[in-house]
Amino acid sequence: MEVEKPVESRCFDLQTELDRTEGANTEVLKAKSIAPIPDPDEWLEKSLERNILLTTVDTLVDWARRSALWTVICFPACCAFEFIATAGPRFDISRFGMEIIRASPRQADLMITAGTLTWKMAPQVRRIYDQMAEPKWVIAMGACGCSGGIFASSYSVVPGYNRIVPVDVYVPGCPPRPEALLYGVRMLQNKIAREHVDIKLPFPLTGTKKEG
Amino acid sequence: MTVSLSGTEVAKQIASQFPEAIAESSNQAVVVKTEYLLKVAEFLKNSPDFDFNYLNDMTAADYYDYFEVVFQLSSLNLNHKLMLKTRCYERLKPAVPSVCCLWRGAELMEREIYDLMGITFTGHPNLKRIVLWEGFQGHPLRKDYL
Amino acid sequence: MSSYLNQMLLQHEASVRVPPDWPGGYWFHWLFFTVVIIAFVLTIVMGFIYFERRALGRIQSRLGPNRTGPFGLLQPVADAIKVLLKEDIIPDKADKLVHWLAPIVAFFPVMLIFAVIPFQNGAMLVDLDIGILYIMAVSSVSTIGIFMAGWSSGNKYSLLGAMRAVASVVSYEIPLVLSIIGVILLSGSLSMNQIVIAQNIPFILLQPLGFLLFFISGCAEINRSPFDMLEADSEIVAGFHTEYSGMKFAMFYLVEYAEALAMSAIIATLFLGGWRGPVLPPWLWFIIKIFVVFFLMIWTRSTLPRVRIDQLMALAWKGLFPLALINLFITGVEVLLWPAGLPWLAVLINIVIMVVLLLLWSRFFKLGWGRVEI
Amino acid sequence: MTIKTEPFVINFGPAHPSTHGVFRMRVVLDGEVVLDLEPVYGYLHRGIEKLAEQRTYTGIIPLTDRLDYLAAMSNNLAHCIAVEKLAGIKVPERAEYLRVILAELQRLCSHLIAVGAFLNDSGAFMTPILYMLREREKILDLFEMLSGQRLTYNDMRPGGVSQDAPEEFLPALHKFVDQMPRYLDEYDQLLAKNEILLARSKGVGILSKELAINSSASGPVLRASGVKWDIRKAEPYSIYDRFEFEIPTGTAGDCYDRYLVRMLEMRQSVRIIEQAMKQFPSGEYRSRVPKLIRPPVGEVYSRIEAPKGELAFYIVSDSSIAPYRYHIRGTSLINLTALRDMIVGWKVADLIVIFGSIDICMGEVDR
Repeated sequence: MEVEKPVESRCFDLQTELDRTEGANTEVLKAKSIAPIPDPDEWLEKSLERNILLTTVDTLVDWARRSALWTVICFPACCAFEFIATAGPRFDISRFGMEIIRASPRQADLMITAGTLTWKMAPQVRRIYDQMAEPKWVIAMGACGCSGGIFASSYSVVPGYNRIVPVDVYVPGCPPRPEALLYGVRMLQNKIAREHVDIKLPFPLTGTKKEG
Repeated sequence: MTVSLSGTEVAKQIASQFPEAIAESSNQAVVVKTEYLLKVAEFLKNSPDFDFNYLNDMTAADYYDYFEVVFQLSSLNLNHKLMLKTRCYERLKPAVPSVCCLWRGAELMEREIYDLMGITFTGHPNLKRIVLWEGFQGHPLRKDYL
Repeated sequence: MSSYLNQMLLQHEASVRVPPDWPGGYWFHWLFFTVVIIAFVLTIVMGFIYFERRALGRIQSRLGPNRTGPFGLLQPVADAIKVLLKEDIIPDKADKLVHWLAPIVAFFPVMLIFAVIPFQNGAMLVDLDIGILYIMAVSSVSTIGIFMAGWSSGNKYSLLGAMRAVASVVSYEIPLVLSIIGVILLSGSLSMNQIVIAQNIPFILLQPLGFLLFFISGCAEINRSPFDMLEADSEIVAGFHTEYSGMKFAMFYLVEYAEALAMSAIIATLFLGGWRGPVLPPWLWFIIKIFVVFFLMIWTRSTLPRVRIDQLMALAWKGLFPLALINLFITGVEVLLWPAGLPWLAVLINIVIMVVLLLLWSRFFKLGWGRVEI
Repeated sequence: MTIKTEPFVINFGPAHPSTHGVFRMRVVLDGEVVLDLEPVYGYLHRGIEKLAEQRTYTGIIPLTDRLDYLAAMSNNLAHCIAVEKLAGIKVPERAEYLRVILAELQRLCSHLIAVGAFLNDSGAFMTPILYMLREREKILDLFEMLSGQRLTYNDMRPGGVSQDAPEEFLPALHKFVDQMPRYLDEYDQLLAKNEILLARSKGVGILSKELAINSSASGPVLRASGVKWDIRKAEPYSIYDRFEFEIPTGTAGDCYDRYLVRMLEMRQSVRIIEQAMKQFPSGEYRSRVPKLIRPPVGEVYSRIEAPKGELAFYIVSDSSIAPYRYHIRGTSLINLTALRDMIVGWKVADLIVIFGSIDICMGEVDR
């Protein structure tokens, strides 16, 4: 029996430097993420300042933002299939205008973190989050996303996405049912509906200056 | 129905070829010495009586005194199977010859054992960490990893 | 020399036939139609987005957006507002100027196409004598914008997408033009308006093969599925606009649908009798026909897998190009036989010829099957 | 004139739309042609083998659910069979039939996703997978009747199943089994003979018979290469020797064969379920098993035919309540051994199709 020889010409070094760099990145991130990042509500106003929008049409903007939440692809594990089921015919997330799943994080608004996050994956998730354009939201889906779930005690699992990225809505369950995810999305929509843009002007509008 | 070959029977046949190769044999498994592993494996694969052309699985277990590398071999043509083992008594730098040259399926299994159990496979074409990142301290599946 | 130029300009003025009943003359006409075209494109593109998402939803046995506004009609509006208000990111490694310029370069030519599309008898920005030639000239310029986007983003996926776009557009230009020539032969004019007037029998019946070739190569030209190589979601993430966000991404999104609209409008004009039709007002007929053609595109998109880049080329050069030549030859013979205009008998003949040719080609020409074409 | 070109390295994954989770490939491209490829694993390594060493034999079942999360029932079955072999537990008749029905339903479920994802990767925009999700939901309803869960069932126990089938289960199953062949016909009508699909997948990514055996491929991947090897026939576990079914095999070992084998296997699964329903006995659904199982000292290697291939557990017991060593043969991981040989020389678009046709599940690749 003749067995085909494996393709010989290898373009990669077998002991790549790249692996070590990436491993080092992981270690750095692991050392940094000791405490959870607090809920974005606490510093949301500050982040919105970056978005220059001198207008009083909060209602319109919030309406638009909450009715067109495009999801980025970040589906590490089991919950992904509950997300896909949510996108499927029975639960049909497309009713909310969310069936557009952007592969490019630049064009997405919402990260539904479906599944267990490992330390090896953590830098990549952080990168996806950083690449997303403001305003952006995160739903931590599943027990693993909230706290690490049944894998929390493992040596390679991040106990909850909030160590890596700020999370807006937590949807528990292992995995959460599609109804639960839809409820989470509704919660997020309610949260967006409450948002308003405050612009700190460099000068007071009325001449009076309040003291104390 | 797959016949599970008796370890002692197989051990006799192996011993007729390589008299010193067998370390131990029971009904379930054959334990060969590490230095004879490649020869025995080649014999098992190529001899028409055994024809073990398929490596089902390969794993390792930590027994404090030694590491045991376990091969599950089977023959798709003759439909029988065998559990082959080898023991590695070195704890600091355990090394076992790689069987990649015989069964390519061993490639990823050996990498996994190297990563999680810390056993080096000499002769493996691309032995590096597979599931954990470079720079991870220790080998998690060892019993002394906390 | 200058007198020659003057003469040319005068000729050009004469060729631009302003409808006599329009008040205010040329400038008012120009202003009016510019506004109309921009409004038309923007609204129909929104309609397209809504229509595509709903139609895709129905085809995929789900509902599609229905929560935003009545029947979800405001969904594209919400999308538009949201996308426009998103942060605009320019990557560090991008070629800033080109990155900024690309959406504009891609967007402009698409709008230019609509200058010669008749919405009604004579209702168009300019009734150019060489209308269809002008469209062919202008339509492929937006590829440059796409290539600029892919090149300047500094992203390898973008570059791959842009390369694919250029390759496909360059090779599909030829069957596209060749399949139009049949129409030109039948109508005897290059002017879009005259082509519509000449269609006593819609040209889809007289030119069934031409229609098919034009539809396929048109889909490839504007990169609709199954030829959506340049932003193949499952392969190269988002293709050339991977690094675009906010307003610029909205421009590309607009270009994608405006191109589809332009192609639908051209097909409706050339093959489906444009604004002609009984009972309903002509402009409504025109829009209905546009949506019918666009529905065909949605249908193919939701059903067919994507072809590979080399198979795409092979299809153009081995499949469509010879067929277009044969089609051209047959049409020429028919025009020679019946110089006064083709009778209904020609419809039957052409459909039979098309079926025979397609069967022959599907017999002898197969894509792929383990071969790499180039 | 020659144009100077140089290859460039591109990263597919770990968050890429069609790497089925978090798989990553470093690919060297010359234009569109793949020159070399290096898979990077481990983005979903959760340490299940280590966690299992700290849990009881029943407590491991939830962990096995999350291995190949598309086929949780099969994983449960494999684990339970291994523990039963180790501890010598007998399983009542009714439980065996229930297990077979569940395992075959799970195979349908997993293959639906596999085929749908493959077609989606080849570019049919979402439509096939959404149609297949529609039928998958019907299977999930049946599972929900039994276990109350949709994805991670935690339903089987050493010595039977956790709870008996409710009264409505059999009629519902009957209805589903009647419908399923019609749906399978519908999928065939949709794309099976489509010219573009044939062009994309026929002769692409060929895995030869010798290489398939040598690289320990299993399941549909092995069978598509023309090896008639199915553990349900070769080493019948549970009660598979009582049913009549065929092993569909391919000839060429290309992507289309892998797709076709899965489609045909689904029909065989329906056939098995039909037979099992006819013979379905009454009686106990679980034998009496102590809460904390303490198997005698020993080891067992027990394998079943999971949807993705040979799923096996190697358990070493030291007669305590937790296993001493718990090893999982990750089918998906081992099927990927020959990935490089299949892909090198093809184009980027083929890379995705070939990868999709292997059908992996990241939970099982990295464990």
